[in-house]
Amino acid sequence: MTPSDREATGLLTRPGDLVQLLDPAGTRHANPDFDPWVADVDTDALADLHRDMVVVRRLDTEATALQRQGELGLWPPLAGQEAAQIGSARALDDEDFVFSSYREHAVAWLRGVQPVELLSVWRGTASSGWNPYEKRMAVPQIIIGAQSLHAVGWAMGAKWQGDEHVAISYFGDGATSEGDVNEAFVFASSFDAPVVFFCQNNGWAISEPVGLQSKQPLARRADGFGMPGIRVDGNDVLAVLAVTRWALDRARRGEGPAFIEAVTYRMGPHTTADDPKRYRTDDDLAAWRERDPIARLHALLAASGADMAAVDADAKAAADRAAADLRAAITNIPDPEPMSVFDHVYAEPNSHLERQRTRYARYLAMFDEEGAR
Amino acid sequence: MTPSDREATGLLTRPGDLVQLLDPAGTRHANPDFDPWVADVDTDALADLHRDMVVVRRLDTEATALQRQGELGLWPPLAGQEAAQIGSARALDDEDFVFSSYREHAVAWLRGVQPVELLSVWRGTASSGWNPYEKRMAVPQIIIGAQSLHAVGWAMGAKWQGDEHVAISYFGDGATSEGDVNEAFVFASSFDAPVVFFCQNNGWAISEPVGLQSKQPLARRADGFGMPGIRVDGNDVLAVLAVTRWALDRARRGEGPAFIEAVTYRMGPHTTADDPKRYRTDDDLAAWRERDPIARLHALLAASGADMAAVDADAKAAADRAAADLRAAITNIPDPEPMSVFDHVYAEPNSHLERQRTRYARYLAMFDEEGAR
Amino acid sequence: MTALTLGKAINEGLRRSLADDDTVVLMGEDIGTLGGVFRITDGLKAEFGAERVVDTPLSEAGILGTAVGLAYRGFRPVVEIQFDGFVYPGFDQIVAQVAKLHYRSRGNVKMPMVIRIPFGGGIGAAEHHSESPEAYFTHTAGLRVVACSNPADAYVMIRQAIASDDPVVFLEPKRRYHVKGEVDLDANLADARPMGVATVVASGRDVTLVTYGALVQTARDAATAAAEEGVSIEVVDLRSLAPVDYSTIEASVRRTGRLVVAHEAGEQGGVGAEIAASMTERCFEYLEAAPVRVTGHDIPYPPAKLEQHHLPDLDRILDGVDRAMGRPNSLSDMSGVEA
Amino acid sequence: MTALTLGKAINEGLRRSLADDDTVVLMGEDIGTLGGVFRITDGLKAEFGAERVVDTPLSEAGILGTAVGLAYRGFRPVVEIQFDGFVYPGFDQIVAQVAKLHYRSRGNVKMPMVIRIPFGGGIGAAEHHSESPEAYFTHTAGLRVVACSNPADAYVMIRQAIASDDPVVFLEPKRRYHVKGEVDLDANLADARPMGVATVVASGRDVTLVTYGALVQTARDAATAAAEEGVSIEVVDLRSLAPVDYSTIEASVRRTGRLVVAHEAGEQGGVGAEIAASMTERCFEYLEAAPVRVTGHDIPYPPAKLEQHHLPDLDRILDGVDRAMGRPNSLSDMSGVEA
Ligand SMILES: Cc1ncc(C[n+]2csc(CCOP(=O)(O)OP(=O)(O)O)c2C)c(N)n1
Ligand SMILES: Cc1ncc(C[n+]2csc(CCOP(=O)(O)OP(=O)(O)O)c2C)c(N)n1
Ligand SMILES: [Mg+2]
Ligand SMILES: [Mg+2]
Repeated sequence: MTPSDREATGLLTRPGDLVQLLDPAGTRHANPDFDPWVADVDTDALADLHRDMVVVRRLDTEATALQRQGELGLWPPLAGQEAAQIGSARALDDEDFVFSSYREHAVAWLRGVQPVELLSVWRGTASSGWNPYEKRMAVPQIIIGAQSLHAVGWAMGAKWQGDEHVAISYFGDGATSEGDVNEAFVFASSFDAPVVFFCQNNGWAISEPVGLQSKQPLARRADGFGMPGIRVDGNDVLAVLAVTRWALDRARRGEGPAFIEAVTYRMGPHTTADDPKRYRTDDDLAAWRERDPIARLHALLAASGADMAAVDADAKAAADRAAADLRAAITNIPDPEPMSVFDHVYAEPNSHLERQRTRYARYLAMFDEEGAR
Repeated sequence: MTPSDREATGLLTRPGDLVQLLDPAGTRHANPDFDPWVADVDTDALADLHRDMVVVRRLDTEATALQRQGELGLWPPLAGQEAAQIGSARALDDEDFVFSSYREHAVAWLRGVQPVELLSVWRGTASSGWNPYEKRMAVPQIIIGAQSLHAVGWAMGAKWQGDEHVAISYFGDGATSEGDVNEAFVFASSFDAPVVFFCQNNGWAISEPVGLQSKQPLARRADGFGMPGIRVDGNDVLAVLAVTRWALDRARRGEGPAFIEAVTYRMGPHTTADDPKRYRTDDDLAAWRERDPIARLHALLAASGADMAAVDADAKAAADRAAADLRAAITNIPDPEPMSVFDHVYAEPNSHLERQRTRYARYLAMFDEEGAR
Repeated sequence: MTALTLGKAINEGLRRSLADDDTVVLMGEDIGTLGGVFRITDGLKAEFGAERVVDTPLSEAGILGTAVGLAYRGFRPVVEIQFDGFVYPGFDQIVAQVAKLHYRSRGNVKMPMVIRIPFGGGIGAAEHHSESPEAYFTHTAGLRVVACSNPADAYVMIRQAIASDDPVVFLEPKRRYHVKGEVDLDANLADARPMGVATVVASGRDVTLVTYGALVQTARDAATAAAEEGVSIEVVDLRSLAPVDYSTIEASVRRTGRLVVAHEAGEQGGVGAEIAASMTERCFEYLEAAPVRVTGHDIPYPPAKLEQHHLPDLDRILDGVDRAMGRPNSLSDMSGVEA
Repeated sequence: MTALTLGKAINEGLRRSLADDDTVVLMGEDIGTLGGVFRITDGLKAEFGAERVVDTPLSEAGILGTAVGLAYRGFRPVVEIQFDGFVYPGFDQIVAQVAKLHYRSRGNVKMPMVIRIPFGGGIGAAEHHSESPEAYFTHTAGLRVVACSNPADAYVMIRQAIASDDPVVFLEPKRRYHVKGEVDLDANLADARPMGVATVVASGRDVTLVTYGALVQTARDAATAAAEEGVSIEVVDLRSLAPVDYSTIEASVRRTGRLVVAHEAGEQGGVGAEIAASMTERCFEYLEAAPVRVTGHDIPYPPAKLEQHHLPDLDRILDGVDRAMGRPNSLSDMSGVEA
């Protein structure tokens, strides 16, 4: 590690340390380490971040509603994690590459993923929604933690090929218990890979509180793997933007990986199939409602004399558009062709699969002939 | 974590910290933290430790020779790691349970494993050498790191059953990169399991230097998992004994797991099949010859006015006996019965295996009838 | 007799085992407070405590590896893998440790572990939630593999699996969790049919149809449908996938001379291949036609809207029966087709 | 033509691929400075550098998972698993990621990865060093699985595997690493036999004997021995285990009417089950006897001194041939035996 990292390691993983630029009341606090990283964020930029968060929250609400209406098979809500996802995704360069889990809808949105692309998987019509190379975002990962290794491998290749782009891996608090994630730390550190580990600690792994996974702030895990770990208020979009920019920048400069623990909260169920009442009380939620990521930015904007009528109107208009697009999208998702079940298993011809495909085509044809049994 | 742990965590993982009571020259250095843990170790006890190390080094040399003579299929020498293994194993209670890798011959020796039991696996006559419940030592593990989880599970059970015994898991520096080992840390910490992780950092994972696995002292890995990590001079049997006693004691008192990194060196090849010349030079070895674990204890004994003639004679006699037993053992290891290949696959009757067994018995019988083809 | 869903029957079987034997401990993700994502362990943590019904950190290798350590000291761990597709991170602990330790320890160390896996598709789930990994386990010496298909069997088999001194992979047909059936909660294990024995659930003369798990019901429906067409199908619920109860199948095939094996898992190297090969070895001269396999395609599990084109259903099973009967079917004149 | 050992032939194939294509990168434990425990990558790090021939940390999931990330950006990673028994910690990355990503990404993301595994026994090694895990991979849709048996094939097939846009599990018969054979180093991939095509390595009239890897040589020896007894064996080197080249086997079986499949892996759910079942489906009416499997027992790999009682050898293969020929053999009147 470079001395600067060592410093970083010492500084940034001091337990209890939580980077916060904007407190729940919306008051801006100076932070010599990280203010420079958001010096360019003026009122307009703040309004954009506000709009982004309002839009993705609305998208999330709409998608949840679509699931309730039976239009989607399942939906994992991001409610409460808007700042963590918008702040970190806004910090990325277009060419950086995202390896996410299943809950990063806001990240996908900022990567330009379209409503149809966002919903098809959850509707069950496609195994993935978009071309990873177009959006610079990999197929979202359901196997907990597996994508962290993919991000590291991508980053190792970036370093070997001398490309200055960075990989960012999103995963949850629960994922930190999986071997893959820890092995990803080992490889990233060993190869000084330009990768940022962005852990959204939303307090829960389905019904399991983060305390079951670790008795230590998760950010503290990083130091032992030779990289800086930093804890940030995950509901403070400005702080998230700052620390992610810091981590991306040092990775870009060849200083290797960093780990970010964004402390946030999953306000909704794990997925629409989950019933949080079985494992947490409304009081748990109340405390976090006080720390709403959108409200505090709204307060800051108001305090900084922005034209709030315009800010709100703009956000609402954008959210309405997005919501309308989403609802429209659902009706535009055709069911897949039966025989497409065989597509893309292999990139090259495969005699065994061809035979099964032929046989199944004949099977379906029999029905046309004789009419369904 | 209890405050004492937090202290420990702060204190014991300070980078660079290396617990050493006995320096390479054999000079005893005071250590307020750990002297109390070896206060009972008088000259006789030191002589015993010396004898143990001389004996296991001799056993190792003999076994290596037996392999060269074709009596063993393979042998993974422990040369250089005598202090790490003897010091830690001497710290154990009889009822504590050991989960080791393939190189802990000295630990096995102290657990009462007999020569035949020690050699049969390496001769290829049996899949394991001893009854784990008799020796309180599990079947040695070849799958790197897998045993660390077994130790944690055993310790979880010990806690649930209110038994005061502790599990100790031995593994190497390379093993710290495996997911299993990191998951073992997670479970141990989460369940406050009475387990001690004893990592022998012998500098190498076959041909790979420890630097490829971690840029950080391995002990520093522990803190992020909520347990104390301690670095000890692995060639200082006294320091190893002290820190292991300390770790076992706190585990026994319900304070949970601890991680010990014993910094030592593999003086021999990875196994008798390995050729270290391909990846390291004799100079690498030279530095470590200076830090020989036996020589420094010998020097301390001499300095502390022990009757060295007696000490040496005693050690030599014990080593000669052990070596003789080992050589005698080889001739007492019968080749296994052909049909025993089917024994113990299942604990209960299994129709499929019974059929295969019957068929193979008939197959062998055919030869008796017709005489070998 | 009590009417219970299959899920509830397993829950009762687990409750009974926890009550009868202190060494039984349940481990898994979300099985405690939540009662499991399928609620199979509902209420058990409240009744037996957090050290008998253990919510673990999120790590399959961790769960299985610590379970091995617990078995080392005499526990009978019952591990829940949340969904079939999540067992692979723990594969090494299963194949290299759980399955082999009794052999490696020369009989000294028993591994009386049960690995519960809700398996199979048909619930419109996301990827990795509908897999049928059984063949990976039936090919692994040292394991026993069973699959239940109805509440009565589920209640008895889970207890038999827990009582077994060998490690058992216990496959639960998740899409049948809510199907009800009569269960005798006082069923006495001693009198119960051993889990290694298959059951003829419908007798017939013309074809022997072997399957397990969720498809057993589909096979019965197929038998009913075929009866109307004058074809008499004998349906065998395999129950034990390793070892397979060949005597029962053999007795049936010697009468019918025709065999169809159905499962959701892919064809290539699936359980059906083993049964077809073994039955051909055992009663070649009794076979009137080649054994037929009706299986999922050899593809990754498809998106939900396509699963009905992947999973064997009543019609595909009947197509297989037609083939076994030498009647026109989807494989007719495939001989022409390459490969 | 040059006389090379099988191990050296693979080494030359890797060298050639590294030279021809910048996106080829080798990864594994001890493959760089040491050249691999079997020296298969000997000299390659020195020649191509540490970023083309990469010594990785000790973690199989780590190696395979980072290889997936490299493939994501266009690399063709060639991963070495040090021994067959050490692939299981990486099983999830293989089954859930490597095998499925092309499908999951709807063809957008290719996984042109090669997973090299020295496999099989016969070298008197310690536990976990002699396994035959191929059936786990042939049952996994999305993977191709091949096994080489001689230097000439090894040199060509490793290059074909690397050139393939699909992930290939490349099985190397470790006990034959030192066997020499003639290799044409200028062999041009375009003209070479595709890795998916099987080879008839000895033609015969009476029985078709199918095998792969190390046992191909044993099978040839068996053919020679049988010839002396007047039995003419046709030996097929399978080469590709998934997909299987059934046309070649079928053509042979239609002539011989008898099939024997041999492998070191256990019988239950092994590759032999699939081939026996498929060939019965494809040419039932041509079969004069049930296909016979000659395999390792369904046991964990035994200690070295017992491996000769586990592995199929010439005599056990001939016993299988006797069975296929309807001559007295170890399975005669097993029908009486339970199960
Ligand atoms: C390997 C694996 N094991 C189990 C699961 C089931 N599962 C899905 S989400 C989840 C909890 C994940 O928690 P966390 O990592 O904190 O992410 P979050 O859902 O909170 O965003 C679990 C256990 C899975 N998808 N993959
Ligand atoms: C899962 C697994 N992968 C690879 C191997 C091959 N292997 C045997 S020993 C070894 C190096 C282990 O190094 P370390 O953990 O430092 O222990 P040491 O040999 O130095 O005592 C490797 C890679 C293995 N046994 N298990
Ligand atoms: Mg979470
Ligand atoms: Mg080492």
